[in-house]
Amino acid sequence: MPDPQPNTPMLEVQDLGIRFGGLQAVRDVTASLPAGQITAIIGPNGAGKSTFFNLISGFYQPTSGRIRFRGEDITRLRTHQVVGRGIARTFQTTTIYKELSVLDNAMIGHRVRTRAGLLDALLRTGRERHDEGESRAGAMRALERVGLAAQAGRPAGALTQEGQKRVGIAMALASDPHLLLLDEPAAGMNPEETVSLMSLIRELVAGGLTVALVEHKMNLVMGLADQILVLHHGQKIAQGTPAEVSRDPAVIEAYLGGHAHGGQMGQTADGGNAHA
Amino acid sequence: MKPGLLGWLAVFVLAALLPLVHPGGYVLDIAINTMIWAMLAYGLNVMLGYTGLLPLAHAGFFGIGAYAVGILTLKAGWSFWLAWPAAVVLCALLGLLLGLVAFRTKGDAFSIFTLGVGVIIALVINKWDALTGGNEGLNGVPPANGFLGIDFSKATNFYYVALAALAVTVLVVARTRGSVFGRSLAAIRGGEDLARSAGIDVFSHKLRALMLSTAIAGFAGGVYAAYVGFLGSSVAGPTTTFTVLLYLLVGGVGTLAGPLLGTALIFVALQFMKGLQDYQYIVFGPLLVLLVMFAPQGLAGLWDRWSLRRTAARTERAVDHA
Amino acid sequence: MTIFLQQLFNALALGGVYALVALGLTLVYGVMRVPNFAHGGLYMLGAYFTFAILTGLGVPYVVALLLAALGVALLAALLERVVFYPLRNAPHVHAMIAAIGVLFFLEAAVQRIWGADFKQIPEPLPGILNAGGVIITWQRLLVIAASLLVMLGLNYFLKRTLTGATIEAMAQNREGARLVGINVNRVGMLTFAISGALAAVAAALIAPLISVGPSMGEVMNLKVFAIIILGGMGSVPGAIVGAFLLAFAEIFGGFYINFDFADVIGFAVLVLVLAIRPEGLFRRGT
Amino acid sequence: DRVVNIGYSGPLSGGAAFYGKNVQSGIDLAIGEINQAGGVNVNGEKVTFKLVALDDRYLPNETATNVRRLTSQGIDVIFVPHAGGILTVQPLANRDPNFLLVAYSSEPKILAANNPLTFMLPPRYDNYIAPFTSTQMKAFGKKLGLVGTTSAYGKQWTDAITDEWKKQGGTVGSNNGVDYSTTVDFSSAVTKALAEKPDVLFVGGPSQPTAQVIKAAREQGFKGGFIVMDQAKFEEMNTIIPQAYLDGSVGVLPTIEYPGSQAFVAKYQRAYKKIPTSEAALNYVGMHAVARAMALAGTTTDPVAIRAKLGQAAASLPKSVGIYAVKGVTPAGHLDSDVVAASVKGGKFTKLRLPNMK
Amino acid sequence: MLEVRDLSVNYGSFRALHDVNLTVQGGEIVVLLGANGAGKSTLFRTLSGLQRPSGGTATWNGTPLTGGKPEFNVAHGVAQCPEGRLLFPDLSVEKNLRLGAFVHRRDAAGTGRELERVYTLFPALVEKRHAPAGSLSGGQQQMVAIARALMARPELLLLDEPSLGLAPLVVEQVFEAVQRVNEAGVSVLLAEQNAFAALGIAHRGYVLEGGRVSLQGTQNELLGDDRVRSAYLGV
Ligand SMILES: Nc1ncnc2c1ncn2[C@@H]1O[C@H](COP(=O)(O)OP(=O)(O)OP(=O)(O)O)[C@@H](O)[C@H]1O
Ligand SMILES: Nc1ncnc2c1ncn2[C@@H]1O[C@H](COP(=O)(O)OP(=O)(O)OP(=O)(O)O)[C@@H](O)[C@H]1O
Ligand SMILES: CC(C)C[C@H](N)C(=O)O
Ligand SMILES: [Mg+2]
Ligand SMILES: [Mg+2]
Repeated sequence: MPDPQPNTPMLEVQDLGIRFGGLQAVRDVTASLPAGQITAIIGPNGAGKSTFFNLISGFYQPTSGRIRFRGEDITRLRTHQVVGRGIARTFQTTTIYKELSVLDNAMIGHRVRTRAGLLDALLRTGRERHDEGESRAGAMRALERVGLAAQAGRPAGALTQEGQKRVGIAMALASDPHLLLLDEPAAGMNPEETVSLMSLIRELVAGGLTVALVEHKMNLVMGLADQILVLHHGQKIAQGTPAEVSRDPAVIEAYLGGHAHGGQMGQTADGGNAHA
Repeated sequence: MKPGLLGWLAVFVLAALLPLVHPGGYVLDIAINTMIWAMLAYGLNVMLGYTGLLPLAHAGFFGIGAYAVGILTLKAGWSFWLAWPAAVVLCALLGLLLGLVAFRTKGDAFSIFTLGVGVIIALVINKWDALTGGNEGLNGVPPANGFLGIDFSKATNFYYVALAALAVTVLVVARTRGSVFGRSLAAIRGGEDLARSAGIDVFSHKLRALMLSTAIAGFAGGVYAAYVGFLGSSVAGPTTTFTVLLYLLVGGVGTLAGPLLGTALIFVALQFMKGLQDYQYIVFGPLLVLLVMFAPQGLAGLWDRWSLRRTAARTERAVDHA
Repeated sequence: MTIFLQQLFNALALGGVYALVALGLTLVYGVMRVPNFAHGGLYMLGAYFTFAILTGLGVPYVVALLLAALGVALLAALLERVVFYPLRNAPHVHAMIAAIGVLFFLEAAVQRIWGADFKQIPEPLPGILNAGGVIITWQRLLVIAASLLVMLGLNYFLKRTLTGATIEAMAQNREGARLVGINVNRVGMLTFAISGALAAVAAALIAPLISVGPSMGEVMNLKVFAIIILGGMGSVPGAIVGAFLLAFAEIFGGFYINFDFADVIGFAVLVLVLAIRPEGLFRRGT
Repeated sequence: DRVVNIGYSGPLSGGAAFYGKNVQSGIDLAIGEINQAGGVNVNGEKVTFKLVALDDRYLPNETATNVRRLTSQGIDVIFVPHAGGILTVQPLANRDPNFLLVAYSSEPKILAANNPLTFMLPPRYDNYIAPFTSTQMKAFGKKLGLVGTTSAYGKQWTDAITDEWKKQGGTVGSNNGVDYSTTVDFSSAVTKALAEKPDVLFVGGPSQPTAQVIKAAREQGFKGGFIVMDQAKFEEMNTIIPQAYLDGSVGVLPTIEYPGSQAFVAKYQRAYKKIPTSEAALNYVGMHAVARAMALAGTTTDPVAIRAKLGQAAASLPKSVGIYAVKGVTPAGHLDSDVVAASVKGGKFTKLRLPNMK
Repeated sequence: MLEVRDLSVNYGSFRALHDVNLTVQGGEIVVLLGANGAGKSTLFRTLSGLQRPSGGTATWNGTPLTGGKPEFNVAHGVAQCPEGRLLFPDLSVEKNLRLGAFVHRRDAAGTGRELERVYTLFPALVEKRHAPAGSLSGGQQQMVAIARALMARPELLLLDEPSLGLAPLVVEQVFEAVQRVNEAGVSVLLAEQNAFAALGIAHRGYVLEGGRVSLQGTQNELLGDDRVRSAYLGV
């Protein structure tokens, strides 16, 4: 499934923009996400990062520009079609089905790969039985990837915050995506948990997935990203490697601030190097 | 599901024996009525219980199903066995039409929007004199045609038609619930945005669920028409919807046994309360309030919670030993 | 032309009554998220209270109206305490079913106390005003004037007073409201009381023009629910606009097509508006 | 001594409850009277009665359920006061178990069903049509406006009066009928009807809303006459609106105006503190007739035998009980009584003769 | 002084806090560290009166806070910026802020002054003052929540993870703002995952684990503690 050849763009956006009434939340953003890499999107609160993700995943319809995914124009597709093409996402605040089991959550994520409908259900067709088996298998694969296979039967709400984030990721993975969008995956996690999340993301990418993530935790961003995209007032103000971006005066001015965050962010400037 | 299956078999076998004990009369009438309204409650449950949306036009579809059967058999001379499926298809198609518009609204607005549609359906039935007999109603709807020498105008025999219809309804609903499709409905109930982002075509799933649900309503309506033999527009009005909603809530929303349990309990209880004369609703009203306060999950929910607690206790013990 | 004006006045009076009843419903919905199907019952009770006070105490009409409003307000507050407060964390359907239970109870109790037959309240201002062929009864003018007055007062209360703001705040986040120091129990009761008083005032105003019966609330219920959906659930201006829209649709639709279809036309307008603007005319909120 | 249960299924809650209660009060009063007098003598046994009343909210399917319940309790006489319910349960009446269906409705279809166990109390509404039309056309003019209720019954009335009015050479305006039970304000429908400048207005539904319609018409300056459908009762309307508004109306004669009604009216007012209308009075008569027929037939449990004696029983009712100068029961099962109509002038009721019933 | 004595809180049969003891002296910033689910929010909700304890006491300057009446606690100087923000999403930012000053409803002038102050503290909110709070970005909403708590002019400010989801620059601003508020005499109890930044401005701190206080000390003691360093500072 995942594309093997790196550096060809997985996703390209061109002059992408959206207005909410009088507010231009995203404005003329042109960027591309190279296949097999991790792209981080950072920017001040309200910069339009979540909105950017919402545009890509078909939640919002852009008021300008176009989106190409693996060479295909997906600008006008609806969310489930976008997911079907291979883009999965998680939300800024953890959203999963808390009353359902972990396995059910993942199986729901796999729905887009199955075709059994109401008639299949009523008539118990071969397709229904086949799809049911497929869902289970696909969901278990996803759970194994995030290390939750052992918890499959538990209600998702009974897991820790961090566990629930993993469920969210598993749900996304179950749709067999090529591109995974993570909106603030480490929010509310302590440093220990953050580190384990980082290694999970790295494993996923090693397995061939392309990842884009929004995050305010600079240690994670700097430690993971191959490329960083900086949004401000809906516009792209910088793009480059972590090292380049963290030196960019416009980025420091708009987002990173002078110095005081050193402790919080951990090592700011030394790029791809993660924690010891 | 397996012990459940046994339970259902037991219920239906026992039900099949009822006419042997009470051949005709009041008890059978209550039983047939209970089955008809329970079917409507199952239809509603497909939406409220499994999809998480509360449509309030179901009595309207029940009415459409009933009138379709009534008009086709009485005026067009169709056989009941032809008119009935036609009514079901009609209700499914009209459900599709409703969904195309109604799913633009969300939450409570969806409910009240469909309530408006329900009122319109009842009003149209009421005003369309030429077709429906209007306010006068449709009198003399023939009973189901007999075949193989079985006379379905006899309540004892028609009882089995109703019972079979109920069995089909329960089977259909159970299959839907436990399917790939049904799990997607559960996802929609849990949160539409999340379901959408998980790749579920929310709109089309909701549409199909609504069609199934209105089809079941029409299915129940057809039985009603053949059984009662008289159709008045008020049966299609919101009061009927709310009454059935009540059955569903009392029985337990989203459960498989709930619609039948709730309908049986409330329908019978209301029959008893008729003896209270002027006080029947003075008692019934507060009873409803107490019910939603103290058994918010309904009867089937109470059962679920109880058995859940037992299994939970069991697993906890198991964990302790690990 | 005179007929048109005549119908205009009829529509204004009807719209005024609809608005008062709908306002209470939308407030309660906005604050408590309760689709209060007992609201029609409160309206009906307002009419009976007015009737009972007028015949029992022999006080002037205005006094009876105010007393009835007070009585229903107290009862509505009690209702909030006893029925809806315990259900505040339950799903909406539960509150809805409970409300229907309350409606059943109120209707049956009223029928038990006052009987099933219709009651009549004499017009406080009998007679008509003939303005160039347009005939308006004084009672209708009173209805129009009083309902406008009440609406203005309510708007002032919600938008310009802090107590009003607390009602809106609670409508949006109960716990948040508690954290800034708002006594949400008091606000909840207050909201119900206001909604009850509005319904009672509407009933007292219209009662002399219609017949008072135990089930008069059922018809009103359906209409006011249509109205608040039309206006956007929980929206105050929406309820007012929706009320007049429905009244005008019914009366002019009935006039130009057929009065027997007035209800169909009213609900058709509802369905049409929602099909075009699913969130109602006014989105909830300020 | 034996107590025999009499069944009743009617609207006891909801919008039509007042109607169901009125009907019930008539039956109740008769039963009370009979029991107080020591019951009736059936085959040498003292029999008293008890009314078993079940609410059907005016819904025919509920009527059917109630009837099955009542018959399964061994009840053999059942009163039902609405056409839908009556037509629905008529086929049940002569099945197993059979029962005597006492029908309070003026719908001609009930008789047309030719059901041998139906006993219909009120006069057919079509008796009123011709005399109402000729009276009002003569008094006021040839143009009729329509603002009747749109219940099943009201629509039939509207159609019948339209036909008759045209037949007698008048013109009929557009139909502005509204549903009296759901309309909040009648004045707009009245405005529209009056715009056509009718001489006579057809109105009617339950008494109270009918009074509101008449009031709206008078207030808007209508000077012509009213044809009032039989469902509305003058004696109830003039408690709401000035008697002067009713001047120039034709409708059914108030029960109080019948010579034989004094005893009944006095007793009724004592018991219920309200004016009795024909709803109470006719069912009162009907219950008395049934009791007497049981005595004559010598059985309380054989509906066929009781039905056979109804004519004789009705004809032998004393004047104070028969109220409407009851002559008997037609072979079709219709109470043959002398119900009359009236026109109102100067607050006085003038009787109108009705043509003989078919 | 905030004095928490043997405080226990149950959710049904689950005990979220076990005999917690802690104090905040007048004018102090005290940080509360703890993993997800340690009970920080539970403690805060209890101190605001949203949650009734099953045992123990909590007092602010001698006034008991455990009466289950949040309005009483706010009126007595204890305000909270809660987890999840709990804003009034359809009301304008400014109305949200004004409602924050509900307990000072008789003092319109004071509320006006306070409004100016929070706008200077969070300039980003000025241009959004008439926008519905719910339409703001996550971070902007967090600012509204903090500002709303400040509008109550508290003596003790409870901040439950105020930096959650905020951009680094804003986190910096928030911590600066907290320091400034504190310098004006307000005591602060601050729950944070962002331990480094929090300890940077705190005088003292507590570590909550599984509903119990497992560690306490001054800023430097905690910064130097190995367990804190590995679990909360990621070093
Ligand atoms: N549905 C919407 N309607 C109106 N305005 C919106 C909507 N969604 C977002 N906005 C506005 O768009 C801007 C960008 O919001 P967005 O959520 O994308 O920010 P963000 O970069 O994700 O910020 P944060 O880091 O705080 O999450 C904000 O000003 C927000 O108020
Ligand atoms: N309303 C509730 N009902 C039952 N359990 C609850 C409830 N609220 C919290 N808990 C449980 O109490 C424990 C403490 O929760 P609390 O929210 O106080 O933790 P926290 O330290 O604030 O965590 P976080 O860092 O995730 O905000 C957790 O195990 C949580 O699951
Ligand atoms: C009280 C609220 C329901 C009022 C609403 N926010 C409005 O004024 O539109
Ligand atoms: Mg965001
Ligand atoms: Mg917390």
